[in-house]
This record gives sequence, C-alpha cells and structure tokens, in this order.
Amino acid sequence: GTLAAGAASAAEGNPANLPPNTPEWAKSLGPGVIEEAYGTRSRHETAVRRYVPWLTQDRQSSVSFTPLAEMHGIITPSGLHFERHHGGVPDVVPADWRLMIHGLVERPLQFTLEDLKRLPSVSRIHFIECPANGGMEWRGAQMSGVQFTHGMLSCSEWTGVPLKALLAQTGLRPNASWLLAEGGDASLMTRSIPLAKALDDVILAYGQNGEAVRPQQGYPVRLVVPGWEGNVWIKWLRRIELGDRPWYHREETRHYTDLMPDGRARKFTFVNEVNSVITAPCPEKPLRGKPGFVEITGLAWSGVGRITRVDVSVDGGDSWRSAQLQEPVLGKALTRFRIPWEWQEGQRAFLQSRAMDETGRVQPTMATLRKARGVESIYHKNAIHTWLVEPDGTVVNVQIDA
Amino acid sequence: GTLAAGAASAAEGNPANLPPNTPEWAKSLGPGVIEEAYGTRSRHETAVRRYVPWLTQDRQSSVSFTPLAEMHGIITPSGLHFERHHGGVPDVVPADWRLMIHGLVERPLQFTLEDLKRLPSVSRIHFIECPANGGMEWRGAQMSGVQFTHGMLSCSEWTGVPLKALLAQTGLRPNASWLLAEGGDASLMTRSIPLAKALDDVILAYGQNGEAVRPQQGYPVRLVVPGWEGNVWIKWLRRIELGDRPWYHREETRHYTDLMPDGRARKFTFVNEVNSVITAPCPEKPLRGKPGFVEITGLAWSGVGRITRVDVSVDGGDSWRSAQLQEPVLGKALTRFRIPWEWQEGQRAFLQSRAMDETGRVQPTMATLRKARGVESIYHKNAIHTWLVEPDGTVVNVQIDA
Amino acid sequence: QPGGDRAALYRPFPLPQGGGAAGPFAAWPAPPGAAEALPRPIAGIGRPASPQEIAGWDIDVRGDGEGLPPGRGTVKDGEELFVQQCAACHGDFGEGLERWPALIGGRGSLNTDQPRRTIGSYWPYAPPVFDYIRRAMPYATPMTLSNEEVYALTAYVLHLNELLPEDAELDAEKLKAIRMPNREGFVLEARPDTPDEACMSGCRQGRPVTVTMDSRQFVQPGSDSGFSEPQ
Amino acid sequence: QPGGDRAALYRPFPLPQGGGAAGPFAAWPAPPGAAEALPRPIAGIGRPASPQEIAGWDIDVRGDGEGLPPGRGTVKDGEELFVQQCAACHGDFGEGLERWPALIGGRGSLNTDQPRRTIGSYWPYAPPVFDYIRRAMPYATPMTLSNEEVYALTAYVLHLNELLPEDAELDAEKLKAIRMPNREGFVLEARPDTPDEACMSGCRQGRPVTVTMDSRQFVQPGSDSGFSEPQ
Ligand code: HEC
Ligand code: HEC
Ligand SMILES: [Ca+2]
Ligand SMILES: [Ca+2]
Ligand SMILES: [Ca+2]
Ligand SMILES: [Ca+2]
Ligand SMILES: [Ca+2]
Ligand SMILES: [Ca+2]
Ligand SMILES: [Co+2]
Ligand SMILES: [Co+2]
Repeated sequence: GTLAAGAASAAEGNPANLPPNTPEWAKSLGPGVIEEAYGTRSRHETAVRRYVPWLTQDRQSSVSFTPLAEMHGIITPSGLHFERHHGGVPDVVPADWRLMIHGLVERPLQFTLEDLKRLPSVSRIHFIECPANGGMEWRGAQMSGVQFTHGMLSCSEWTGVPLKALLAQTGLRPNASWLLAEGGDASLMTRSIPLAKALDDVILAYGQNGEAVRPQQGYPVRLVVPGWEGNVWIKWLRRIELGDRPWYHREETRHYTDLMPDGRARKFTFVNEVNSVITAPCPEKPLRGKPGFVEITGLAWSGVGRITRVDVSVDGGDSWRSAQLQEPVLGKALTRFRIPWEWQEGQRAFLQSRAMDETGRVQPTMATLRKARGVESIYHKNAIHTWLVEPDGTVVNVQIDA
Repeated sequence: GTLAAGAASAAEGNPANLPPNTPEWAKSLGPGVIEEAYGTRSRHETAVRRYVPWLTQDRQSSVSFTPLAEMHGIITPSGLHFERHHGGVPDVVPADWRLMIHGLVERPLQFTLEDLKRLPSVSRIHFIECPANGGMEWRGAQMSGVQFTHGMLSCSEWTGVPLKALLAQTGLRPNASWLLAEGGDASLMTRSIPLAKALDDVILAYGQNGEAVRPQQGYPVRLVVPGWEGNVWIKWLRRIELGDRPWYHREETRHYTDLMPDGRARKFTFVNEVNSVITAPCPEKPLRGKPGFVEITGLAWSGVGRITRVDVSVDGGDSWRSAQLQEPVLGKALTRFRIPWEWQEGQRAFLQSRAMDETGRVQPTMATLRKARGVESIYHKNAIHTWLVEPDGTVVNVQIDA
Repeated sequence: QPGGDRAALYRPFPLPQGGGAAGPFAAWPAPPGAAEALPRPIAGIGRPASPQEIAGWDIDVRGDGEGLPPGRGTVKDGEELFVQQCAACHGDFGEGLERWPALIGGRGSLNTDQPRRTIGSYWPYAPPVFDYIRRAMPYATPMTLSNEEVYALTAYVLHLNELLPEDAELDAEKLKAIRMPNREGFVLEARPDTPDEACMSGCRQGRPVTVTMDSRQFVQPGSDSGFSEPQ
Repeated sequence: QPGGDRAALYRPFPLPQGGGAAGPFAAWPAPPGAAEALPRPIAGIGRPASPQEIAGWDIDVRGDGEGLPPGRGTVKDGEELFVQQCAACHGDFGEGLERWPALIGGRGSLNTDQPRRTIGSYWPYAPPVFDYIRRAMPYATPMTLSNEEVYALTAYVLHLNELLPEDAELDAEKLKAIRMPNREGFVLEARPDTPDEACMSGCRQGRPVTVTMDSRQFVQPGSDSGFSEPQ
C-alpha cells in the first residue's frame, strides 16, 4: 500500500516535499514581514487578463477580460478587473485632479480630491459589466471560454460620495433633467445620464476594494452607476454638466445603442438585464480525469435589483434544479451560485444556468432573445449560455436549438 | 475673481493641468489594455504595511500592520493585509501541497489542492484580528496612529471548503472532541481547536478576495476561524489531527493565554470580543486646515456575531450619538460606521467609538477593562479608544480617566 | 408606459411633453422630487468655478448644436488637414484602413444582415461629429486642433458622406441645419421585451438537444481566444 | 456555566466530567450532535493516508506526553548541542541575547507588575518543550535535529530551569513525570467579564476629561511608530 501510494504521489509532486517527508519550506525561514510593504500574489498563480487581438486595431481603444473561471466568491481582485479604454490609461496626478460641476446648477463649483474625501461617503458592492459582454455570441458560439464570453464583468466594493451629495453642494436649477459626465482621458469620454438615476444611487468612487480606485478603473475618481452598462461609469471623471435634455454624443448614438432587425436602433438602453453564467465547469475548467462529484458554480447578476433564484440544467434546458445562492445576496452585485452534480466519464451533458431577479425578470434563451432583437444589437446579450460537456470531460462553448 | 482663483489653484497643483487648461493626460494616449495583465495600483498611492522594529528581534517572527487610516469600506486590499509570521513566509509549491487529516477519524486521508477545490465551497466575508492587536496600549497610550493601535486587523472575502465537509470525508470517531491544526511553515505552527467550532463555521480557505490566498496569508490554504483570534487561523495548513483533548502546545500556553493580576492565566480565550475604532480623524488623518464638516468614520467588529450599534462621542464619553452602519452588516465581519460632525479651529475634542453586538456585549472603557484584567494580559484588548483633537487639528493617541 | 412599473426601471426618465412627437431636441422634464432628494449642502467644501475656468473645460456640443463655438472651416481646408492628420488611419476618403474605423459607407445597410454603422449611415445628428473630433481626434494627439480646424475637418467628413458640397464652408448655424440620413433611426429603450418563463421539467417536450453552433470551428476550448501579451 | 448562554459563545466546548478537578489530562467529551453535523461524504475525493505517511508528519507531542517518540538524551549532550546551535540567540544559559527569547527566569514574577513568561515560570507542562524544539528550533533550520538530540536539548533546557539535575538523562517517561512550576497556573476563559453599559448622555456626571497618558511622550502623531523598510 505504502509503496504504491508513494508512486502515485511522485506523479503529482516532488516526493521530497510529500508525506512522510518534511517539505523544504518547513526546514528554513522564509522572508519576513514587509518583504513586500505592498504585497503581490504568489509566484505560482498565473490568472491574467487577456485581450483578443482581432477585436480591435490597437490596445488603447480596446478591451481585456476578467478570467472568471479563476475567481472565487463575488469580489473581483482589482488586478484582474477587466479593462475597457478608448484612449489608454491616463496617468492622472491626484494633486492636479479637479471635478467641475456646472450647467443648470445654482453654484458652479470645482472640487479637489481632498474636498471629495471630506464629504459624506458610502460603500457599496456592485458589479460592473460592459454592455458588449458576450456581444461576440449574438450570431453564434465563437469564443473559447468564459473569460471571453462573459469576462467584461467584475464586482468590487466601491467607496465614494453619492452624486446627490455633490449636487447638494451646487444646487439644481428646477429644469435640470439630464447630466453629462465627462472623463479626463484622451477620449474625454462623455455620456448623458438622466437626473433620476443620478439622484438615486450613483456614486463618485475613489475607493475600490478598500484602496484607491485602480488606474485602469478610473483613478482617482470614477462614476459608479449601479446596474447600468459599464460605459456610463465614466472613468477619470473630470466634469459633470447639468442640462435639460440628453446630449446625443457619439457614445450614446454611434455606440451603445442597440440595432434592431428593422434597421432602427434603441437608445438609452442603460440597464444590464438579469444574467448568469456557469464559471465551473467551463472550457477553462474541464472535467477531464475528474469523474464523480462536481460542484457546478457560477455568477448571476441583475441591473435592477437582487437575484432571487438561479436554476441549473445539465440536459440543455429540459429539466432544472434551483441552485444555492451565497449570502449576502446584494442588489446590483454579483451573486455566486452553487449546485452539486454527478458526472461520469462517457457522459455528454449540456450545462445551463437561468437567473431570476426580484422584479421577476427571467433570463431568456438565445432563441427568444434573437426573436426579440435579431443578431446585430451588439449590446445587452443576457441569454442563457450553454456549455457542452463531452464524454471525455472537455467543455465546449456551444449554442443549441433553444 | 478669476485671477485669485488661479493663484489659489497654483498653490495646490500644476496650473497647466487645471481648468481652464486641458490636462496633459487628455492630450496623449496612455498605455493600453494588458499593459498589466495582472494589475497594480497607481504609482501615486503610497499606503504601506509597516512594522515596529522594537517589537521583535527580526522580521521573520514578527508583525506588520494594516494602514487602517487609508482603507475604504470593509474589504482590506490583500496587498495591505497585516502580516504575522513565526518563521517567515514559506514558498509552498501548490503541486507539492498536501493536507493530511488523521487521528480520531474513521478514514485517515490526504488531499491535494485539486481535491480541495473539487469539494463543495462557501464564501464568507470575515475579519481577522491578531488577539495582540492594541496589546501595546494596555499600560498606556504609546503608539502614533491607528495603524499601530489597531492595524493587526483585516477583512476579506474568504472562499474554501467548510471543515465539516472534510471531516465528512474522513468520518469522526465518537470520542473526537478537539483537533490540532498544523501549519507547514518553518514554525510548523500548531493550535488546538474545539470540535464544536470546527463543525460550526470553520473554513479551509484557498480564496481571498476573489483570487488565491496570498502567500503572507497562508497560500495555498489557510484556516478561517470566524471571530476567533488570528493565531488559530493556521496558515500554510498541512495537517489536522483529531483528538479527545487539547494539546496544550506552546502557542496556547506560553502565548495566547491571558495573564491576570493574580498571576494565573486564562486559557482557550479564543474570541475577539466586540470592538471598534475611529479611523478618521486619527493621528494619520488630522484635521489641520480643515475646519467645518467632518465625517467621522471607523470600523466595528465582534467575534460572536453582528454589530448592532456604534455610538460616537466627541467629548470623551460624556455624551454619545449612534452612528450610521454601512450595509451589509455581516456577522464576524468589519462594519463601517459613519457620523457627521462639525469641528472648528481652536476646538479641543476627545473622540471615542463604542460598539455593541447582537449578543448585547458593549465595548468597555480602558478603566473597566483594566479593573477586570490588569495590564499584563497582552491579548484581547477591546477597550474604547480615545483620539484627542488638538485646537490646531492635530490628532493624538491618548488615554483618559475612564 | 408600456410594460408598466417594471418598464420604468429600464427608462427612469419622464419623457418630453408629447413624447417622440416633440422632436429630438425638446427639453425633457425634470424628474419629480429632484429638489427634495438633495441633502443639505455642507459649507466650505468646493470652490466656485469661474466662468473662464468653466469655458476651458465646457467643450461639449449637444445633438442640437448647443455649445458649438464661433468659427468656420471649409471642406477644402478640411481635406488638407484630413490627409495630413487623419488619413493614416481612416483612409484618404474616410474608408478606414485595416481595422481603424470607416467614416463613410453603410447607407441602406442597417436593416440587412451586414449593417455598417458610420457617420453617413448611423449618426443621427451632425453637431456631435464636431464634438467628437474636437474631444478625441486625432487619436494620439486629441485637443490639439483649433475650432477652425475642427470645423474644416467636420466639413470634409460630412462632404465625404455626401452631406456637404465640395465648396462648402461650415459654421455653427450650417452644422445645426444638416439633416443626417439616420435622424429618425432611433427609438426609445423597449425592454423588458422577452417573456418571464421558467419551466422546471419536461421543458423540451421530448425534443433531443441539437447543437446549432460549436465554437470549436474557430478555437479550441481553453484560453485560445485571447492573449496576455501584445500580439 | 457562569454567564449562561452567552458564556457558551466564548467557551464552545463541553468540559471534562468533573471539570477542572478531573485534572488537565482528562479526556474532554465530544460536543453533542457531532456525527449528525457532518454532511454526507463524497466518493473519490481524498486518498488514504498510509501509516508510514502519517508517521512522518504526526510529530506533535501533547501536554500529557502522548506522541513522545522513543529515544533519550542527557543534559550533558544537550549542553554541547545548545552551545553550538542555540546559544547564539538564547545565550549560553538560556538567558536570552538581545531580544531573542529567554528560556529561564521569571519564576515568582507572574503576579508582579513585571511578569516574565519562560519555560520555568510559565509553561504548564514539560512535553511541549520537546514538541516545540523539535518542530521549530533551531530557528533557521528547524526539523533538522534527531529525536535523541531533541531529548538532550529538552533535558538541558529543563536543567537550566532547575527542573533536572546535571547528570540526568531524559526519555518519554521521565519527561512526562516532570511537574512544571506553573502547572496550576491556568484557568478557563472567563469572559464576558465586563458590564454591558451604554450611557448616552451626562455620562461623566460633570467630571472634566483628564488625560492619563499621552502618546506624544514617545512618538509624534502620524506614522512615526513604524517603518515600511527594514531598520
Ligand atoms: C492613429 C489612428 C487615428 C488617427 C490618426 C485618427 N483617428 Fe479618428 N479614430 C481612430 C479610432 C481608433 C477611433 C475609434 C475610437 C474609439 O471609439 O475608441 C476613431 C474614431 C473617429 C471618428 C468616429 C467614427 C465613428 O463613427 O464612431 C471620427 C469622426 C474620427 N475618428 C475622425 C478623425 C479625424 C477627423 C482625424 C484627424 C484629425 C482622425 N480621426 C485621426 C483612429 C484615428
Ligand atoms: C537564530 C535565533 C535562534 C536560534 C539559533 C535558536 N532559537 Fe529558539 N527561539 C528563537 C526565536 C525567535 C523564538 C521565538 C519564535 C516565535 O515565537 O515566533 C525562539 C523560541 C524558542 C523556545 C520557546 C521559548 C518560549 O518560552 O516560548 C525554545 C524552547 C527555544 N527557542 C529553544 C531553542 C533551542 C533548543 C535551540 C537550538 C536547538 C534554539 N532555540 C535556537 C530564536 C532562536
Ligand atoms: Ca468621507
Ligand atoms: Ca446600451
Ligand atoms: Ca468547489
Ligand atoms: Ca487568546
Ligand atoms: Ca456645455
Ligand atoms: Ca499526534
Ligand atoms: Co466605443
Ligand atoms: Co507567538
């Protein structure tokens, strides 16, 4: 018994470190405290953001994807938060950062970062998703894993000042109904936001997962627009102008509008609707060599509130079981779901998840979504996603008849 | 008006980047996506872990502190998580990592990291606190800021396998009542844990804030023992032995016992009791030059459950107002509290916070705590902490008569 | 509103009086209760922004042309500037090189299965062309052109799209007057637009699962679709 | 239990029959419902640990001496090893150099205002001295000593603490038999031990605030107490 076990271990690791031997790291001191005054991850960890070269001409106006298959829980490590820039990442000097608020206000004001940090603050755990997440799948399955089908998605604890606290400083003219938010990057990104949302739950965030917002996410200050498409979460925010109508800028006409089969496009489609995806098993986390118990796990989210239920099917949507939702289930935040399953070598399976939110919205099938919107709307694809498990345990991105 | 304003801005930043001028970063492209496939923070951010040289002979058996004054929300960025090692940080090769569970079990087993990740998992947001946190203050105020008075404290989203799921694999002998958890570092750190806790909420965590547990926090696997003193959250876990009594090892006799004035010491004092501290203002975040509105904010926590109330006093405990608690308020997790205040230059103030938990425990004053335990118990100091605000806005760590 | 209360979650804005009929540039009403939603202001935080400070940053041009600066530029001047500063990416005639975006073409394509969204085919209003060129182009050195130059470039780009004659000169009033081909091409958000069905068993009613699309025709399962190093 | 249900939160373990009177090494009862608390096991995850594999890692020695290996060592051999491998930090006589820990002294100090916790003054049981030296010492090269060497070192350290004569030889039985001076020095967790009071106003009853201790006598407010670079 012992010898056989030894041989098995040797196949998997260095026997010198395995029982009954004392591993080398138990026989010598490692580095002490503040070896890293600001720490990094283990050199053995390799999860990375990835980009897709054929999607964009360059990397300045481009996107990189969160490796969702490697994530645990609901918090996205900031180092792996997906990126979406239109002119690269500006190196904003915090002492030179200013926020200007003007237009239909009583008192046009500017704020330093220090000013912002003195105002009343809130912290909220919210997902952010690019509305083009999964956009490559409208016509059919073409990406190799969950990093690319759903990886323009992250969730952080954001801390900052409610936008309404800033609008209290400037006052509002009675006819103010929309605002323009403008970034300070090379694209001076702009989006129009209805005032009702601004007064509801929008935050000017300087904190992300306990520390300063990362440069790729808008350092020093970005908008957090809970539940709404990532593009309106203006990064490197520099200006807010109040107005009495939307601006119809390039990013809310040419982009981020949803083209329907009749050639007309829907505008102001802000909300990321109820959605979910299984993050394990998935193409990056196949079942090869692991027959038996499988914990199916994934993420669900909705831009209008809490997730109330996630159903999982292993037979392509014929039968469903409701998964367990990890508490705390927070509004407009990722929700982790888990459900046990048995898989045997030689078994083919079609894994799907279907989320529901507190407003009763249910994730549609790809067929239903196509029936409603065709295949050219790019944005807001929230269809039920299918992973094919092959008899050998390989997991494949496929689409099926429903 | 305009010229004066320009002069004022110049004092604070580079006028070339301030309104009405277009900042340089809006006029040139920054680096694109995956410039950092695994991202780091802004080069302008400087918060760091710090150690106190006189506390320990070397940095291998030592401690470094979380810069709490720089934190936002409740999640601690993993790069700033406090450290406490007894033999430095081992570089555990994940393929060579094994967990052995034996002793009073039905089936002694060993697990690879892969095995662990296949088992049912949970995610929980919990604080971890070294029971020696604030230990330097038993005799009197002697540290210069909240990083040192309370910085052996962090809060993360931990993901892993409930210990009871592993004990289900091995089975339990009917007489098992305690277990020994053993780390794989150079100190082969051991602690005895009562089985009741093990079956309640203990987790073997491989995930921390969405990614792998950091080396300094026990990579690849550490124990998470919610609400209990950090030392029992064994890092670099390698072995769990079930027994029918505690082991009385060095770290649960020589250390982590609480010496009372009569010369006897309390043993098995696991819980970190209800506690809180104001993290701004604090010595690192003085009020100098910032008269007027102040948002007092801080953290509260309890090892037995949820925080239900935090009161704040600015007059050394004569009068108190209840602060706002940031939702979600989670059990055995940090809870952020906030309360508005007005401070005028020339005003002296004594800031204090006092937390209560769902079991009705209330933070004692330092005097009450000393009356119960003297000044030599090192651990589990959870007294109400006092910051003196000087007339010029300097904030000082003091102790007062109560 | 169609869809009732739930639709309001997706369209949290009161529409202009008369709705779409009021035209795209009617003022939109303020949301009810806006003033009361504000907390009390806090003294001493924030500094007045002077008109001059605002002027430097207030560069936006609205869909209706509000915000257009004084100045003018000709198609001819625009052509020269375009060749020098823009054609390397967008092509001499705005046709788009490599995968840099095209600024022309696609008219009539929007309801086909190969829709092409360009200024000529998709942008509903002309003034935002000025706005976007000024704030974001040339791509690597934005905010370096004068307003005159931006007018000229806007004129040339609109000319390439057959929306201005070769000898035209453009200023604020003329730019506002241009009627873009896709001006009527936008409708409001219409979600929720799928049923809320959650069948639990026998949902396929005996139909076997058919794979309609398999990503392996493009890529192997794993991480083949992308890279963590520049390609 | 004193303190009622709430005390159980701080001491979540049933005590041995007879409580403290049963002596420190009585078996403790299993918590009620342990077996039922376990979920169902999952087939195929985890590999049997063989007795030989366990033997290599099962190095712990309990307070009562369970787990002590065969073997023996003398104070005399221990002294030689100690001088070579330990004295650089702990001093020739275990007195502790610089701020490396002392292994002797402090007896009678525990109820004074300068308590010193050492093996002689504080450790309640002797076998964990063997356990700790074996698992963690010498500090920079732990787990490199033979069991014989650890017995010898344990013997020497106990001799330094006047708990073994100079000519003694130590083995498992003799180590178990040693009665440490502070054997009776530990009591159970006794919290909650402070009142739950939360006065809201007039709490100081007119007494002005007196500062009893000001950290500025040691350090300036800020981050002076510590460093982010090795000192
Ligand atoms: C180095 C390449 C490059 C140069 C040079 C360049 N552009 Fe662009 N242009 C781009 C890219 C890339 C985008 C899309 C940016 C994005 O959306 O993130 C773009 C977008 C545009 C658009 C919007 C097209 C649409 O339909 O959305 C216009 C208009 C435009 N450019 C005009 C110009 C003009 C005028 C110039 C010269 C003054 C210019 N560009 C120079 C790369 C370039
Ligand atoms: C390079 C310095 C160094 C050397 C050499 C060294 N030690 Fe230690 N010893 C330490 C440190 C540091 C600790 C405390 C470690 C901790 O708690 O994190 C310690 C703790 C101890 C303790 C526990 C004391 C107590 O009361 O907690 C014993 C016993 C001990 N050492 C014995 C030995 C023996 C025997 C040797 C030689 C075989 C040895 N040490 C060699 C540094 C050293
Ligand atoms: Ca604040
Ligand atoms: Ca949209
Ligand atoms: Ca799992
Ligand atoms: Ca303790
Ligand atoms: Ca404007
Ligand atoms: Ca043992
Ligand atoms: Co875009
Ligand atoms: Co210790």
